[in-house]
Amino acid sequence: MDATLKEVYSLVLTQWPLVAGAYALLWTGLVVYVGLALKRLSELGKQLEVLEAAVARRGAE
Amino acid sequence: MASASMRQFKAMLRKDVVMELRTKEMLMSMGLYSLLTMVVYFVALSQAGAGFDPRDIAAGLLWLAFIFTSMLGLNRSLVHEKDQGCLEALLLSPVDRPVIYFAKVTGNLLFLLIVEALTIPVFAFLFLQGETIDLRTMALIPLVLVAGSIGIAGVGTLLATMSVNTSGKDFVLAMLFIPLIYPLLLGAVMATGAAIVGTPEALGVFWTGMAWVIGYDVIMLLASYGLYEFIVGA
Amino acid sequence: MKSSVIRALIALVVGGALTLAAFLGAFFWAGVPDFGFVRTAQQTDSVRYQGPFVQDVDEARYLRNFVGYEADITADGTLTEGRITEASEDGVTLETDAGDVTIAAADFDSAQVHGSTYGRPDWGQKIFYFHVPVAEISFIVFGFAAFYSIRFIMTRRREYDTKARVSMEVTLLFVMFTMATGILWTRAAWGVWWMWEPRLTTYFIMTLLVIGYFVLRNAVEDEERRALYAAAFGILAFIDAPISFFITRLIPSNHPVIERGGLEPPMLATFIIAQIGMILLGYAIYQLRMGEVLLRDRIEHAKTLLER
Amino acid sequence: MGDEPQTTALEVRELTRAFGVRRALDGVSFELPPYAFLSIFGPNGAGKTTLVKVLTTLLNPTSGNAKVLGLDVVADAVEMRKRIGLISHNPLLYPDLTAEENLRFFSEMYDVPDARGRVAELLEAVELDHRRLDLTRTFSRGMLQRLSIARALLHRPEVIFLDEPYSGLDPHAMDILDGLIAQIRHEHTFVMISHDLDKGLELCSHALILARGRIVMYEPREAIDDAAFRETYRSTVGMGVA
Repeated sequence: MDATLKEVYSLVLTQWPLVAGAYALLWTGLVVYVGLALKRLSELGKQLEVLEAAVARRGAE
Repeated sequence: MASASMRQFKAMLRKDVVMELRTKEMLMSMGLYSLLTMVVYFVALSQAGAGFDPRDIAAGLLWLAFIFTSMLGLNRSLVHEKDQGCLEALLLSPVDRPVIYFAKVTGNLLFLLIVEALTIPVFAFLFLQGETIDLRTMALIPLVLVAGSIGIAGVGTLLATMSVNTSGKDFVLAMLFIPLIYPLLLGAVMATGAAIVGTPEALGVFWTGMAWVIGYDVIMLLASYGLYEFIVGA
Repeated sequence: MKSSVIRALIALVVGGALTLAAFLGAFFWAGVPDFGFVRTAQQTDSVRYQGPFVQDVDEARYLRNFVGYEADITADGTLTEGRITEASEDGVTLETDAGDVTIAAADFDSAQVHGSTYGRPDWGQKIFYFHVPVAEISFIVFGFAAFYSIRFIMTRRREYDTKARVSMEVTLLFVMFTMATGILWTRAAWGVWWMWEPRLTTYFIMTLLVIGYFVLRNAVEDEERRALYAAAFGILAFIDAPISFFITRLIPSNHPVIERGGLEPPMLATFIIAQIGMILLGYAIYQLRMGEVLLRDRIEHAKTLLER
Repeated sequence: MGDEPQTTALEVRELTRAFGVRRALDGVSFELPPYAFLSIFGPNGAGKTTLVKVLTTLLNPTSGNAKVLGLDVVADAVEMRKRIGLISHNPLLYPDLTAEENLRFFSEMYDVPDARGRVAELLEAVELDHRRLDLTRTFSRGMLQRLSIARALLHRPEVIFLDEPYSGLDPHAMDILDGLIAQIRHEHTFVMISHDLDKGLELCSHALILARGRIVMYEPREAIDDAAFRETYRSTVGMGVA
């Protein structure tokens, strides 16, 4: 890149880490949050299955 | 009914004043606290250069002191009611809930104004000596003081009614109160600052600030009044 | 419970796809707007070339700013064309077809300088495609939280408290995203990380109000009282937020606003897709959290049944 | 209204107080004749306090209804408050007011006619005449409780609620409280929450055991077999918090 282009693109060169940072924060934030929520959901689902089976057994007795 | 409410309102207000005059708990703690803030201000400003004009930030410093002292007082005033379940006794009696709210707000407003009236001369004595001050525009300051304190007492009483029932009362009150009071604070500082500067152009700014403070008072007092009934009975 | 999870998953997939599309659109389809311009002496083969740059100069000393530019200089009534190689208080040296020519400042009449103008690409603007939709969602969900708070106060039904709480959680999440992307954008566009600027200040206040809501919830022991207090504060906070926004309008703001018709079609399309995608993602997150809360309730219920 | 003979002092129908799946009161129904003395027993968290709070208009029922002296606890709350009184284990008095000021303040709240005379009369009745100018902060637990009774009686309520009034009292103060209750026993309806089975049974004309928000037992005193009653009560305590 010659000096002229460097000058033209000087703004881009300083901004790109910030843009990347913003997108990285947003995407990791969303993915981690949703991932954790889904994980908790499946764990709770399993726990509920066990409990409801126990309740059904109790009812049958 | 209206006259009965009025009598109950007066009785509650008298009760608060009598108790305060007896213990001087709120006035003492708020007054001394505001004095202590002055010391902190002095330290904070001690490194400012010679070209520094204290009038520029006087309004902000004053309202800062008022906000923090008022939180102290609000907490105290509601703790009194809570201590031996007196609030429950009030709720058991045939009193309209808004009467309780307005009595508490008026009491808090009264004590707040007394402390503010004492703080301003002390502040002027400590920080504004030798500065030129226009006494005619300074005479407008009581207007901001009253309007601002109405908002502080109105919103603060509602929030303190909640915060006395929480763990970590003081912190919860601060956390709820300061962001909520921000618009009023901005308007009040603007108006007070304009009154201290005292140029003819500043007068326009003063009334803009006042308009904001009064608008905030009206909206937030109505909302607090509407919500108090639900809060106090919980 | 099941239905809310299914709705959440559908919204998650569709919203995720749209958001991804907008992400690709933002980088590969939508153009990069210019943020000011740069003047250069030479024309380089560049997509950001905006056109020739011509400036009339009437004092010799200004020519010092244009070393390397082509210039037509009139001195003592004669016109000289060439490239400025040297310029000082005393005079200017031009490189012409006929060799170097030096013109004294005393002889100088006027000059016309030629160069090229280039747009400076504003890459920071790429943050806008997601920053704005995220901020909008934070307001919308905050509104829902206030609405459910009012419903709760009116009906005293626990489900509304749950909805208000979950809405507030989503608000907090999106407020955090807005804050994070906003701070990075501020650094990109204004060169500072934070500025006490009206829009930023009021949004900061709103963040504090949302955090305050959860501080309040955590500090109250009794479940019903907690719900009531939280609802009351949620309503107050929602009334306060617009007041905060308007009061700072007394001070002019630096924060950019989109003007009507100010976006090129690819940019606008990308922005709208990002908006729809984000709204769906917000809805998905709300439903996911709702499903989780309902599951927890059922587990509690099953536990009490077993303990009886 | 107050002079008409009432057939029931309390009339509670399917009273439920719930928040989500948790039910503090779950379909409670009972009736209490006028001038009766109801003792409510039950383990912690059984819903006793909630029941009294609903009956004293401090909490609204989620469903069902309750009438005190024929007045609905929701619709006629203000009217009802004028005719009921509460003596709690908490004194409900301002520690920085004198005994007399406290009573005068509450007589303003209830709009008591001839407040001065009524306050003097009550202070004499609870034997606090000589301390009327002292701050209640300086009072002992027993004195506070006596003053609290005077406060509850200021407006001549017809139904008096007692929320564990004996807790934290020394034997002497208990005797005084017993004496005071005995004096007014026959002109008032009483509803008392108690942990003390002996005391509750001794005073009551009706007894009610509450567990997990439901009535386990509700009988007039004559119908109660003490041993069986104690057994039932003990079995509910094991049920713990609902």
